[in-house]
Amino acid sequence: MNSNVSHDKGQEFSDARTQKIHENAKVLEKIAEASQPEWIVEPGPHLSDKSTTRRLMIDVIVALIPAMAVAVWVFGFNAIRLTGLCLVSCLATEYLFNLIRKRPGTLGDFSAVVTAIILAFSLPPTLPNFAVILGSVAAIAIGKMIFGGLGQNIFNPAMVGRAFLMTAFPVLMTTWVAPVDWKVDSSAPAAVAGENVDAVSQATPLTMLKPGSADRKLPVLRELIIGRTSGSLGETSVVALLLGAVYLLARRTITWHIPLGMLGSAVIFAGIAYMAAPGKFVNPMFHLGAGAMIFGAFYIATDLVSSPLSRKGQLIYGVGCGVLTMVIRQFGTYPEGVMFSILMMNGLAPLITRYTISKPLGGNVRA
Amino acid sequence: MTSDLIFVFITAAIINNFIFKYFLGICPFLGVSKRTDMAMGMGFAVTFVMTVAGVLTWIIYHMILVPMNIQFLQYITFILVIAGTVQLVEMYVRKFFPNLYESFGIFLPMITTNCAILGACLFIQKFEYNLIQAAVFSLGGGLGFAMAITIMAGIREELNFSDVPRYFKGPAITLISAAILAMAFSGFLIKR
Amino acid sequence: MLMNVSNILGLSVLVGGPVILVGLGLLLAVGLSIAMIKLRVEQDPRIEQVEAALPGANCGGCGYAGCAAFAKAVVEGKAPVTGCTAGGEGIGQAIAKIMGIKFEVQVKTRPVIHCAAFEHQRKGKKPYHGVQQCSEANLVAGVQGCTYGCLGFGDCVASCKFGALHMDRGLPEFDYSKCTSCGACVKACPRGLIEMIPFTQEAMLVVGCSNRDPARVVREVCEVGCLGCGACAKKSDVFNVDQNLASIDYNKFDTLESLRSACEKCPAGALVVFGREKRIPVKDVYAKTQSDTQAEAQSEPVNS
Amino acid sequence: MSKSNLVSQFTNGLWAENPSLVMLIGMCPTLAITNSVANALTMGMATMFVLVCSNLVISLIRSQLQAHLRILVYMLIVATFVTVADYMLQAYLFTMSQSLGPYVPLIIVNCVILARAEICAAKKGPVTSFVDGLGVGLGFTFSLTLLGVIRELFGSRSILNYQILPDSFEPWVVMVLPSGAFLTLGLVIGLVNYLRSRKRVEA
Amino acid sequence: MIAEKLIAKMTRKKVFPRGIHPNDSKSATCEQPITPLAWPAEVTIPLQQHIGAPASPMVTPRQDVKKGEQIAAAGGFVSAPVHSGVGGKVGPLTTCLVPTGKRVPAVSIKTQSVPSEEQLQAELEEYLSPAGEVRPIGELSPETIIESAQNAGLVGMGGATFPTHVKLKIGPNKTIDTIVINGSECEPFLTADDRLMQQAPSLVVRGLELAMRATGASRGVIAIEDNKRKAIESMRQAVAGKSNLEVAVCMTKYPMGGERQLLPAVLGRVIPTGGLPLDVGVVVLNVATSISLAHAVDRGRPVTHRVLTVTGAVNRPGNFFVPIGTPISWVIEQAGGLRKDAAMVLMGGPMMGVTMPDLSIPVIKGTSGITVLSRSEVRKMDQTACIKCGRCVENCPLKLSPTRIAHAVKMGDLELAESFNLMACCECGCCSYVCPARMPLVQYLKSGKAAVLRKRAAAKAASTK
Repeated sequence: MNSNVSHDKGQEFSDARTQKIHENAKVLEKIAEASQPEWIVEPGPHLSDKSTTRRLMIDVIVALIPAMAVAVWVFGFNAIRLTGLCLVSCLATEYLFNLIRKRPGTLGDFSAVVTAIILAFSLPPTLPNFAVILGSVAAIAIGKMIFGGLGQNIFNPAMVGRAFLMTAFPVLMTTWVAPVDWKVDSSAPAAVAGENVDAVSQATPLTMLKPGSADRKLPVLRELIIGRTSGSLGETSVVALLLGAVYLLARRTITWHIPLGMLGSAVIFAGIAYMAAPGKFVNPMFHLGAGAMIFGAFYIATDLVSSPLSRKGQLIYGVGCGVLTMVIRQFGTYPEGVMFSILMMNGLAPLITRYTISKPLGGNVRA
Repeated sequence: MTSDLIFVFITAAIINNFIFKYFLGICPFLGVSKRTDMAMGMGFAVTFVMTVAGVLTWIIYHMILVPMNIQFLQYITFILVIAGTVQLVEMYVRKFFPNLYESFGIFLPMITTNCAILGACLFIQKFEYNLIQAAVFSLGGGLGFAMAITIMAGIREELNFSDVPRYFKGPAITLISAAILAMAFSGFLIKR
Repeated sequence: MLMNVSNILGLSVLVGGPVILVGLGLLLAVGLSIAMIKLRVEQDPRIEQVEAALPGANCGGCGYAGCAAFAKAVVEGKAPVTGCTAGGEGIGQAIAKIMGIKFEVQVKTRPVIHCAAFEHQRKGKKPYHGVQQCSEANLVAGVQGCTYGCLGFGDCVASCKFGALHMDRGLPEFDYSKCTSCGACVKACPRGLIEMIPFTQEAMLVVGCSNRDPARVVREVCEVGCLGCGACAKKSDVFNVDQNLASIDYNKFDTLESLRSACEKCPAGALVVFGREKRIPVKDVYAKTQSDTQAEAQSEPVNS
Repeated sequence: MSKSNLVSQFTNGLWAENPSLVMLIGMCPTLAITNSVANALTMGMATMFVLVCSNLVISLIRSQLQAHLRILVYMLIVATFVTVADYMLQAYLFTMSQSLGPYVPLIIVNCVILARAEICAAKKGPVTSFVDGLGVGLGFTFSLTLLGVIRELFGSRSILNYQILPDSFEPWVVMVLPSGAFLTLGLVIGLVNYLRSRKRVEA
Repeated sequence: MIAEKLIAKMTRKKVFPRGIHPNDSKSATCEQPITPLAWPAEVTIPLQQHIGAPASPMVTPRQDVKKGEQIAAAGGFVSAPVHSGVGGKVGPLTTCLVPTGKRVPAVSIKTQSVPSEEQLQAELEEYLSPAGEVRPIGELSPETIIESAQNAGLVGMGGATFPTHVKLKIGPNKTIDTIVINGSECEPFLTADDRLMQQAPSLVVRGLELAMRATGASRGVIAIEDNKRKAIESMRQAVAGKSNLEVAVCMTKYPMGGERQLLPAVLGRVIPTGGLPLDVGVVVLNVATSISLAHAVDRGRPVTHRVLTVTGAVNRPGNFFVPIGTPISWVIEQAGGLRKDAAMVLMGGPMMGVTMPDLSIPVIKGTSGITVLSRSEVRKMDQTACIKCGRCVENCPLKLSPTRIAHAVKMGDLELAESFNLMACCECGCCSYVCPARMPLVQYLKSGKAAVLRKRAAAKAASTK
């Protein structure tokens, strides 16, 4: 009988907003003791399912663990440095913002942690510390808190942070390194220390596609799937990301609409281009595996807050992300377009929501 | 030729979006972006006037000013043409299409001082477009403006539900959203 | 855009420039003037004048969608010239002048609340889980015992745009120096406890109860609720008792002092006085005036 | 018109009714040419010149204005002075005029000028209008320069092309780009709102 | 959702799109046969147990009333008379709280000559068995049936409490072709209808036939959720051989019992927003209402008792046959008393039930159950900001966007809320159930609806003035 009632026993009440509940909990204690019970009154429904905001966020964090492991394997200490820095600065920014606005703390909902990890995973591994911190501050301050905090931002905070860095430091943000070769210099302190002293610079698979790229030695699909290529921290390994994605889908934290829309439209777009001019354009499967396509489709575009409300809208939104990404990749000057397309569609999401809101069963209320 | 026109159109509408690249028409962008339907009305009014003005000024510039060698009068003539056209169109619409006026005409007086229109006319002469290109350019620019202002209106309607800090309510948060949108638009750099 | 210097000296410039400019200017001026006459849309100029006279707060207290809509309604005769409650008499007079109507001085109406039970005087409160707003709590049975009285979550305070309301021990307190009588609080109260009454006096007597239950039930849920005993009505015809609840006929209301004997009969304490610094139970008012007169009586000999 | 009135008319435009930070008009140049302090200053000066001259002229002819033709007349007067300003810039500050590009002619449609013409010049005497133009123009120049300082400092480490920040400071390219303009202005307006509300509380 | 549709197609079960699947928690009471409840020392019978005008009392204090005697007359056409289920002495006229949160006038009766256990059992058996000699359906005119229902004080006993005679009286321009008996009982915990269908199937059928006769409908459908196997079985036997009657098996899904979900699922007819089942030619009756209709017509028996489930944190959960007006505290006492961890008492089920501030509140005609939730089951209020996850939109059985409406109501923008079809909401609670941010969405929607109605009433008053 208890199974269908939401109640996290181990849950700690940390923030002030739940103080009221604290009091209510105390009242409940009293009720048990008192002979004349004080019956709780509340509006219905009196049951709820188990999902909470915090659980949704923790699900995303759990889903990103495999990608984190691969990131450490591929990029070494840099992976830990970037993630740690992002975490600390994102959480600090959110904390300070709440302090200034005299609002109860919101670190407990874990949304800042998710933002930090996604931001870290979308940065080039050798990005200097000051830029990482600046990006985190921009992500939380401009991307989220200035709009009012969790649930009220229009744009994905992590992508705002990355876009800020991309436009502020275009050179740093497009400096890529080859994966760490553990066999050769795992003992060498430089590799462990991580700074780009010994790191070998290497173009990402997508950069190689652009005209004027020095080495057009495209990696084979297997390399893309495992993820030992250069690129942003967490986006390289398709298999690790898919593992987490399956977890998210199974937990119903995300639905299939956005990823399917985005990946499907990207494949169709790339496929048409490939069939039209196979010499000029590459195999669509390559586009699927390279760059942030998988990462974006399952972890960034599916951000609940900045995507449309209705399922139909989400499908449209996903298709928009996919098409815009491929437009930038194939016609634009930038090699990668996932971030730009997602930000663009974030901007369009309110309009999509507005025009895809379903009519009630039985039609609109007659005036 | 066609691809060239398409390129002119896309450049005007997206890559060099009047708002996010040239900052033209920011005043209505901030002022009339509170509701989606109003923003659409404004967007289409601007598109209409911009196309008409673009073509008219091209004709005046190339048919009158250049042959008579009095290009230094272009600012004055352009603005006179725009102001006159707008006022005539407004009166006409108000008299004969009162319903249309309610939804779209009320924006017309504001368009006279919309720098996007004059800006478009100046850019047309600066880029030395021919008449067809001029028409396509001004149409694209107008639609780009309409798109930007409608997106912003959608965002602002959504922001009504948000707990934005008091001092950032209204124009400030709109500008910050515009900054992020400008970052997104900057990704659409397309080399010819 | 660059000018060739030699062009400036050219004949076409000297002649053509002014000609074109004057020609274009003339053409447009004539065109616009014709258009002005031909395409004129008649609009009553008074609308603009009325709108200019209004405060422009767009508070909606008049019941119209903003000041412009109200101005239009006034000119069309759909709204009274005194309709702008936020602006007060001055604006009413100004509008009346524009409209050419003789302005009648109206008694200022102000909001009062028909509940006088502070939080500790209400019985049967239950632990309530839910949105902490009156409008929400009103739909849940048993948030407090009294089903008529103030819930104390302050929806009225939130609705006031002028900061004239604040909560004091679970009841709203009105600051009439800030109040513009816009009536927003009247609409905000889900239980309809707030009413606008004419303030013919500086301080007005108000029945601080809305409970229409029998006395037994009222005693169960409230310490100060009106029992509907009718003691006041027996003493003065200003009071009426209907369905277990007393009410005051403000047309007959004269002064506080004249109702003294009636008020002193009230066994409940539901009669309160509004218009002083804060709400005061009527008995305290009389007690105070009594002690004042006593004090005066005592102090007088010393002074003289 | 008393002296104190003139002073208040002047200071009004500087802060209380600052066109771009408070009234939020004349935004195009505020965003477009504030990527460097020099540009911002030049633009502010040019606008002030046009504003003062047009205010003066409109004020002088205000009794002759026809309601339905007045916008046209304003435009005509403003466009004349803008043409003058444009050619002056081309003659004396050619590179600057190149970098400002079409934004100089766009002064014609700067709402600040039309707003002042409608609010002040068409109703008040030439002296008041002149002082008003001066105040508003200075206020406009001030806000432009403020943005210019912020953007140039972070965007290219310098102010008026004089390097301020050390070489170790990586310039934030975003600040000289359009998105930086929007961002800076948004944050500055938020800050101004905050300062104004504090002032109001104190007053 | 697609998978669900497929399964429904394959198993020929009826289903509606969207909605939720809470744990039904019915195992505690679904095997408990209905037992009669002893009379309490005093009953308080509210005079407004229905939608419409309150009834006016017909008794005076200290008067003696007999069991089944009428104590209040209907206050209008949309109203219902009230009868006493016990015999005793009328106490002073008083008021009492009803679940809507309002106080209404009531008659309290001190019970006298309390029947023995055997007498109670006999009464229950009579209630569950068909009348010995009944007039054939054909001999009864629709008017007689409607009049009997009206005289018996029959109201919708599923909880809506709409007077049944009003429902059965079809206007001249309307035609009814189908009567649906709503036996889906989608609320978790409740099993009263389930038991009634198992123990008195022939009465349910008799009520259905009477309703068909009264409205001129040619088809009768009994809709039952597939978690009530025995009820389906017994109803199938009861309708066997009657070609115009059928049993429709629905998938277990909340809120299957809502008219707006039941009719699309069972008949494929969508009720227009703001309309009634009447608009699509259907009248929906609850199982208990159907039985009461049969009693009203065949025995002239008024509505004085009802069957309800007492479950949750009580010591002996079960289904009871209770005189109307019995205080909840007495009912709970008879169900073995409260468990120690009881924290919340609900009239009705946990989804749409109403919390009881005190236990002196009486059982009314629309009370289908009393659910006591324990401390661990009480919903936690750890509310966060809406993260726009869209679950409420995905699960709303009426295809509304609850979060939008709730935000609009929160902002006080009723016009915006109305443009999102606020008034179409049926308050089923699916949105609040699934919300991960724990937003009290239903409450916002309810208060928004109340505010709109207030506004409309004010506007109407102003226009008539």
